[in-house]
Amino acid sequence: MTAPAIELKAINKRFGPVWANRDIDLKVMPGTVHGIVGENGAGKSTLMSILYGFYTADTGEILVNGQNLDIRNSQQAIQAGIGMVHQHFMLVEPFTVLENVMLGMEGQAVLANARGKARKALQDIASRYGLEVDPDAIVGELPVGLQQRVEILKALYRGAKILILDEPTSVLTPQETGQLFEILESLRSQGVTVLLITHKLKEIMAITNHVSIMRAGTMVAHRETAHTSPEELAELMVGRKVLLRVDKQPAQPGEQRMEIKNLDYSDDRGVRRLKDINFNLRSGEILGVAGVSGNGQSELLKMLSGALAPNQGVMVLDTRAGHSELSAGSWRDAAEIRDLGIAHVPENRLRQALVKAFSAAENAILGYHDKPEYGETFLEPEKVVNATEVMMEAYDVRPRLPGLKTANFSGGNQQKLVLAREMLKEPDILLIGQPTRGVDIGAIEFIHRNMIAARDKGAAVLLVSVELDEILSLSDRIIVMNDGAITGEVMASETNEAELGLLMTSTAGEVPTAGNGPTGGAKAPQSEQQEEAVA
Amino acid sequence: QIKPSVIYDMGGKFDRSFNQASYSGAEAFRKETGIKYTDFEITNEGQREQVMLRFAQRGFSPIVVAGFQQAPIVEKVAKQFPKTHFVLIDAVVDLPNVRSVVFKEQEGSFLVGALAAMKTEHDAVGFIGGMDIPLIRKFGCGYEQGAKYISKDINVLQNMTGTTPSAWNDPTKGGELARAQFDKGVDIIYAAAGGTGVGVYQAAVDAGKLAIGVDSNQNYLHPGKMLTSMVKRVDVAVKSAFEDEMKGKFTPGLQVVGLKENGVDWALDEFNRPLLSEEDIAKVQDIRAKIVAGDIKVHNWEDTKSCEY
Amino acid sequence: MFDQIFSLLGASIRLATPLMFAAMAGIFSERSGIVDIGLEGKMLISAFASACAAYETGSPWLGLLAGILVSVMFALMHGYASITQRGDQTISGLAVNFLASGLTVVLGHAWYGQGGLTPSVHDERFKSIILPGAEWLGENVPVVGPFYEQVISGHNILVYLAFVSVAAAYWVLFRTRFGLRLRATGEEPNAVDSAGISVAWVRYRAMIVTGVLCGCAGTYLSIAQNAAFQREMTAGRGYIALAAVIFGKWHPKGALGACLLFGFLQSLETRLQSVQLPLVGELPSQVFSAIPYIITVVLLAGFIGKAIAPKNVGVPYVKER
Amino acid sequence: MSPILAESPRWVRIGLVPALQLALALVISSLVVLIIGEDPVQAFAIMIRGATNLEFGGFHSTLYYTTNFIFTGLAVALAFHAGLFNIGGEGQAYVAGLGIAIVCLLFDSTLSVWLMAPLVILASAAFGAIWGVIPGYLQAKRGSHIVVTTIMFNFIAMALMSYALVVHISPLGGNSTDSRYWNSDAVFPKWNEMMPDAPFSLLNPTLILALVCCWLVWLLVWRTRLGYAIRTVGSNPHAATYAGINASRTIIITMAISGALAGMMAVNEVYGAQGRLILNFTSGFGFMGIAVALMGRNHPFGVVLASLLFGALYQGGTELQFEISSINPQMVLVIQGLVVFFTGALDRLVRGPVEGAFLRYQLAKAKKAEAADAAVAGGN
Ligand SMILES: Nc1ncnc2c1ncn2[C@@H]1O[C@H](COP(=O)(O)OP(=O)(O)OP(=O)(O)O)[C@@H](O)[C@H]1O
Ligand SMILES: Nc1ncnc2c1ncn2[C@@H]1O[C@H](COP(=O)(O)OP(=O)(O)OP(=O)(O)O)[C@@H](O)[C@H]1O
Ligand SMILES: [Mg+2]
Ligand SMILES: [Mg+2]
Repeated sequence: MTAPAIELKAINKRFGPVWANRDIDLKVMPGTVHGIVGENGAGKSTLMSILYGFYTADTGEILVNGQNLDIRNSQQAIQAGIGMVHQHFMLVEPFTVLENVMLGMEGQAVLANARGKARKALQDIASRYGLEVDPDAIVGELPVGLQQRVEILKALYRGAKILILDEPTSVLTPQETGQLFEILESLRSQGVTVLLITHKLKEIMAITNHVSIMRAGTMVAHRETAHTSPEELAELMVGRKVLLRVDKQPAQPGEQRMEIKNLDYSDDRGVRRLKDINFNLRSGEILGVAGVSGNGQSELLKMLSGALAPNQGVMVLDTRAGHSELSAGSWRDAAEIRDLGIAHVPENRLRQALVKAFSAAENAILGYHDKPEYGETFLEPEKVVNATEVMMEAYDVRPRLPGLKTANFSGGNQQKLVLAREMLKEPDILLIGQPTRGVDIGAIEFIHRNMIAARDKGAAVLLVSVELDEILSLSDRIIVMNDGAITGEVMASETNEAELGLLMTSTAGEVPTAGNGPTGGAKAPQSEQQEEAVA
Repeated sequence: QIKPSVIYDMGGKFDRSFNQASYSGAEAFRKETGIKYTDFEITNEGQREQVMLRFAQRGFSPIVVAGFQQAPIVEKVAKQFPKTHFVLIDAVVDLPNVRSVVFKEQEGSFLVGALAAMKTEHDAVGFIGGMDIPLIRKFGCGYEQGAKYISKDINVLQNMTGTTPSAWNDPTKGGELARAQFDKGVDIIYAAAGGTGVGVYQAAVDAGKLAIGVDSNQNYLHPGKMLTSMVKRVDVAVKSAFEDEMKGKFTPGLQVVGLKENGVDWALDEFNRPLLSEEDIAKVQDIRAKIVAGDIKVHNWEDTKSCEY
Repeated sequence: MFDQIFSLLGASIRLATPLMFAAMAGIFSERSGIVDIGLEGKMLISAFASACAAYETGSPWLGLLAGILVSVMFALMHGYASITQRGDQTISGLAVNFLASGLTVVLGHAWYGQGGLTPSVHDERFKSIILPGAEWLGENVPVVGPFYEQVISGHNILVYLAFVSVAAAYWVLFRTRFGLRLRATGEEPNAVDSAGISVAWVRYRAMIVTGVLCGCAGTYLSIAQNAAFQREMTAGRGYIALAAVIFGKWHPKGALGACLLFGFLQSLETRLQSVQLPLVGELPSQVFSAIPYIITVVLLAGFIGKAIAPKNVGVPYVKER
Repeated sequence: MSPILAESPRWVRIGLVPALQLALALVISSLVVLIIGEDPVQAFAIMIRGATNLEFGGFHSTLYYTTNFIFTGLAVALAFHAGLFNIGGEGQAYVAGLGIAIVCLLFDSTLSVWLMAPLVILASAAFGAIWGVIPGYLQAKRGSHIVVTTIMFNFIAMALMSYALVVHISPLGGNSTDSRYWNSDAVFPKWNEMMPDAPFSLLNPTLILALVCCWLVWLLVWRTRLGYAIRTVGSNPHAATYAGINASRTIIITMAISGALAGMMAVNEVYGAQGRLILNFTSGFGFMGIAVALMGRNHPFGVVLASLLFGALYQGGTELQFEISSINPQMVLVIQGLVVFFTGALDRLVRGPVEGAFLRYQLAKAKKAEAADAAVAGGN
C-alpha cells in the first residue's frame, strides 16, 4: 500500500480565543481528489493554510508522502510539492501574469533571463493542462476566472504535486466551474493530488473521491464519495438535520415601487460598468439579480442606494414618501435616498455597512444617525443604546452588548446587526446584497425567513446574490446580469441553474450558447438530478 | 563677590557670531578673575521672561542679555528689579539700571567694504546676509558705502539667506548663494549670516575666491582665504561690563560703540597679512582714521530704512 | 546669458543631490510598504556621523561609511518598530526625527563643545571633480562646451553617485528579483508570503537600502556640500524628498524629475533675489522663499492628479489577527 | 467563550501600560545622560522638581506649555478622527498669530479685554481655519496628499509671516522681528497679575479656553452628528458613502476646525503670554501636537494628559539647563523622541505582554467557570 500523499496528525491551532483547529487528523491518498466540507468558520482554510505553511500549527504533525515534515513556512511547503490556491486570491494586481507566476521562483537575481525561462515554462504548463492565459496581461485587469487560473498556474509552476484549492468555485460561473473541473480531472489523471474545499455539496459529489467533514474546528467524519449523499454530508456539517429549501408562499406582487430606465454608468477609468439597465420592482415580490460577481451588480446596488450616481438614466420611485423621479443629473446621496423609503444591506458588511472600530450601538444608527429619534441637537447615547437593544433582541444578535466593539462580533452576528438596522425600519424597498455570505446555516434560515416575511408585509425586495441556490430559492422573479447588462429575465419557478448559468455568460441580446472559452463546451456539473438530490 | 550671568539668544552660545562673542567675553573674564558666571541658552520664546526673572530673583548681576530680540523682556524685568544691573547687547532700553550697548556695524562694514573694493579684480563684490531683518541690512549698507567709496561704479551684489531663523543656520544655501554671486563675477564676499557664513566661506575657498568674516575674528577659519573679518567686540562689551560691576563702577545708559570706541573694527592678523600689501593696510587705516575723525559720515540704514545716502 | 543659465543648472543639480538620494530612499521604503517620514532624521544623524568620522579619521570615505552605518541603524530601528512590532509607522518616523535632532546636538556638544557643531573638515571632504577635457571643451566648443564644463563637470563624486543611485534604484526595482519581491511586498504582502518569501525580511532589506541612501544624502550635506555638521542642517529636505516621492508617483524617474524641479526652484530663488524683474520690479525676498512651496502645491493640485500609493503602504503585515 | 475576553481592563490599557512605556523611555534617556557624563537620577529629579514646584512657578509654567500643546494636540487628534494627518499645525498657529496681530493693532487702544478677547479668539480661529481648510479642500477635491500640502503650507506661512512682520508690522526704526506690545488693558492678564502672591509665569486664562476646547471637541466627536460623520469618514470611507455622508465636505469642515484649534494656540502665545507678535513664536509646538495627539490616543482627555507630560518635559528641561549647564537644551528633544518612540511606535512591545498576561488570567478564570458548567452538562 502506498503512503498517503498527505497525512495530518492531531493538528491544533488557536487564534487568540478562537480555537480554529482542534485535534485534526486527515489522510489524503495520492492521485485523488479529496473534498473538505464544513460551515463557515469550521476551520477549513486554517487547516489548509497550516498544511501550506502559511500558518504554523500550535501542535501536530504533517507527513507528506510518508515523510514527517516540519513545515514552518510556505517555502518549505512548496519544496515538498504542495501548492495552494487561496480562498482570497494572493495576487499582486499591478503585476503581469508572468511576474505573479515568477514571484518567489525567479531563479536568478537578475530578471532578464529568468523572464524568458519562466515564459517558456509557463507556456508548457499552460498547454499541458489547458490553462491558457496571456502572460503579459495585468492581473488586476483580468476577470476573476482567469485570476484563479493564474493562481493555479502559480502552483503548478512551482512544481506542485499536491494542489490545495480553497473554495475555488465560489467566484465562478457554472460554465467556468465546468472548465475548472476539467482541469482538475486532467491534473488527477497526471498524478496530481487535489484537495478541494467547497460549500457546494453537489461539487463534492461530482468530482471528489473522498470527502472529509469539519465542524467547529474539529474533523467529524471521513467518507468515500461513492458511499455518501448530500443529505448525510449536510447533516454531518451542521450536526442536525437541515432543510435545504426555503418554505414560502407564492408572491403576491402589488403596485410598482421602483422603475429603472436606461441606467448607464462608466467608472473613473471610463470603463462602462452598467449598460442600459431597465427593470421594475413591485411591492410584495423578491426580485433576484443573478450573476457572477463583478458583472455590475455591485455598481447597480450602489447606484440604487445613492452611493454612486449614474451617467444616464432615471429612477422612478413610488413609496410612502410619495412619487419621485431621480435622473442622472439630479441623483441623490445615500441619506436622501434612504429618506425616500429605501433600505440597503450592502454586499460587503465590513467594507460598507459597518465601521469596525465603532461599538455595535454606533453602527446600529449608521445611515440613520441624522434621525431625531437618536437625540435632538446632540446624539443621546441612551436612546441609541435602547434602539440597539431592540435590534439585538429582534435579530438575536449575540452577545447582547451594545457597547462591544463591532470587530469583536462574529461575522454572522455582524450581519444580523446590519439586517436588523435596515429591516426593522420596515422600508418600502429593501435592497439586499449577499445577505448570507459568511453566515452559518442556522442564521441563513433565520435571515431567509425574515426576508420572506418582509416581502409578505408588502416590501419590494431586490436581492443580489452570487449563490444561485439562494437566488432560486428566495426570488419570485430573476434578472441575470453579465458584463454590466441585463441578459435575461425569468420567473424563478420556471428556470433552473443551467439556464441561469447560460444567461450569466451570454452577452446582452445574444441567444445563450454553450458558453465560451477553450473548454466552453463542457457540461456544467450541476444536473437537474443532482439538484433534486440536494433538495 | 559678584554673580555675573549671560543669557544668549536663540542661535545658541556657539553660533560663531555674537552669542559666541558674548560667551568668549564671559570666559575671558572667568579666566582672568576666577569668578564663575552662569549662562542660559534660550530655545523658545516662553523661556525668556522666566529665565531672566529667575536670574534676577537669584541675585545675579549684571545680567548680560545678548540679542535685540530680548529687549522687550529686559525692559519688563529691569523695571521689576531696579537693583539688578542689566546689559543689553544690540538694542536699547532706557532704564536707570540698564546699560545698552549698540554697535555701529555700518562703520566696520564700511571698512571691510572698502578693502574688498580695493582687492577685487572684477569690480564686483558681494554681501550675503542671514535673515532679512533691519540689523543685517545695516551691515550690507555699510559695506556697500565702503565699496563705493573706493570705486563709484563697483557692482555690489546683496543676497539674504532667508526669512526665517533657519537662515542663520543654512550653510548649504549660503554656499549656493556664494556660488551664484561668483558666477556673476564677484570675487570677494562678506557674509553676515551667523552659521550660514560657514558655507559661504567654504564656497569661497572651493572657488579660489576670498571671503570676509563677521562678528568675531574668523580669519583663522581659512588662513589665506579670508580677506579680513569685521569684528564686533561684543566680548569686550561683556567683559568690561563684568569688570565694571566687580569694581563697583557699573554705569547704565546707552553705549554706542563704533570704530572710535574700538567697538567694531577690521581684523588684521597673521592669517590675512600675506594677502595685504603695506599700501592696502595704510589705506584702510587712513579711512578708519577719517571715520573716527568724522570726515567720512557712514549712513545708518536704520535711520531711513533704506540705503540712500 | 548661457553662463547664467548654466550656473543656474549647475546649482540645481547640487541642490537636488541630497533630495535625489533621500527620494530614492523613500521609494525603497514605501515600495516595500513602509511609510518613512523619518528620512529627515536619518539624513541629519548621518550628516553628523560622517562629519565626526571624517574629522576623526581624516578620510571622507570613512565618513561616508560612518554616515551610512548610523543611518542604517536608525532605519533598522524604524524597521523594528514598523515590521516586527507592527507599530504606527508615522509615529516611529516622527520619533526618529526627534531623536536625530536631539542626539546630534547633545552628542556633538558633549564631544566637541561647540554647541552641536562639529569641527570643520577642510581637506577631509569630497571635493569637486573636473571631468576630463572640461576646460578645453569649455573654451573651444560653443554652448555644448560650457554646458559640459559648468553643468556636467565640476561636482563632487556624491553628485554623480546620486544620479547613479537613481539609475540603480530603477534597475533594482524593475529588473531584479529583489525589486520584484519588494514591489510585491508593498502591494500585496500576502502574495509574497504565500510564495514562501518572508515579508519581514524583504522589508528589513528595503529599510537597509533606505538607510544606505539616507546615509549618502546626509554625508553629502555635511562633508561634500559643506565642511562641517551644523545643527538642523537638513532644514526640511527629508520632507521635501518625501513630497518628491509622492510627486513622482513612487517611481524613480518621476521622483528624479521632482527632485530636479525642487533643486531648480531653490537655485532660482537664490538667483532671482534682488533682481529687477520685468513688470513687478524687485520682489521681497520672502516671495522667493515661498515660491518653491507654492509651485509644489499648485502642481500637486492642478497637474499631477491623484498619485496612487502602493496598496499596502503603511499597513503592518499581520498574518494572524 | 465570551468575546469580551478580547479586552483587558481599562486601567491596564490606559494607565499601567503607558506608565511602563514612559518608564522604559526614561531608562533609555538615562543612558544618554550617562553617555554625556551626567547623573541621570539627579537630572530627572531636577526636571521633576522644576516642572512641579510652586515656589518659582515651575508648575505654572508647565501649565503654560500645556496650554499650547492642548491646542495643537487637539488639532491633530481631530483631524486623525477623519483619517487626515494634519502636519500643518505649526503653520496654522503661525498664521493665526497674524490674525491676532491685525485685530490687536486695530483695536487694542479702543476696546477692553472683555471685547478684545472674543474678537481675538475668533480671529485666531478664523485665520487658522483658513490655513487648514485650503489643504483640506485640495485633499478632498483634488486628491492632493494632505501630508505634502500641509508641509508646504508651513513653509509658506513662514515666508508670509516674515514678510508681514518685518516689512509691515514691526515698528519703524526698531531693529526687531516682533510687533509692539499690545495695550495691556486689552490683553489677558497673566496668572501672577491676577493672583498677587503667585510667582511669575506666562500662564494666562487661555488655559481655560484650552480646556473648554477639549470639552467641545469631545462633544463634537462623540455627541454630534458631525462628529459621527467625521469618525465614519476616518475609519471607513466606504461606510460613509453608504450612510450618505459627504466625505469631501466632512474632510473640508474637519480641516477647518482642526486649523482653528491649532490657530488658537496663538491666543496663548500672542495674546496671553507674550502680549505681542514675535517671529517664530510657534517654536515647534505645532509639530509637537502630533506626538501629543498620538500619545493621547486622539482622545481629548488623553490629549490633556499628554500635554501635561510634554509641558512638564519642556519646563523640566528649562530647569535642567538652568541647573546643569553642561546639559544641552536639546536633551529634551532626545527624551521626547524616546517617549514618542516607546509609547507610540513600540506600543506593542509593552502592551502585548502586559495585556496578554491579563487576558490569560481572565481566560483561566473563565475556563474554571466553564469547566464547572461542563461538569453539569456532561461535556460534548
Ligand atoms: N488570521 C486569523 N486570525 C484570527 N482568527 C482567524 C484567522 N483566520 C481564521 N480565524 C478564525 O478561525 C476560525 C476558522 O476560520 P477558517 O477561515 O479556517 O474557516 P473556514 O472553514 O475556512 O470558513 P469559510 O467557509 O468561511 O471559509 C474562524 O472562527 C475565524 O474567525
Ligand atoms: N477582526 C476581529 N477582531 C477581533 N476579534 C475577532 C475578529 N474576527 C473575529 N473575531 C473573534 O472571533 C470570534 C469568531 O469569529 P468568526 O467571524 O470566525 O465567527 P464564526 O464562527 O464565523 O461565526 P458566525 O457563524 O457568526 O460567522 C468572534 O466571536 C470574535 O470574538
Ligand atoms: Mg475558508
Ligand atoms: Mg464566520
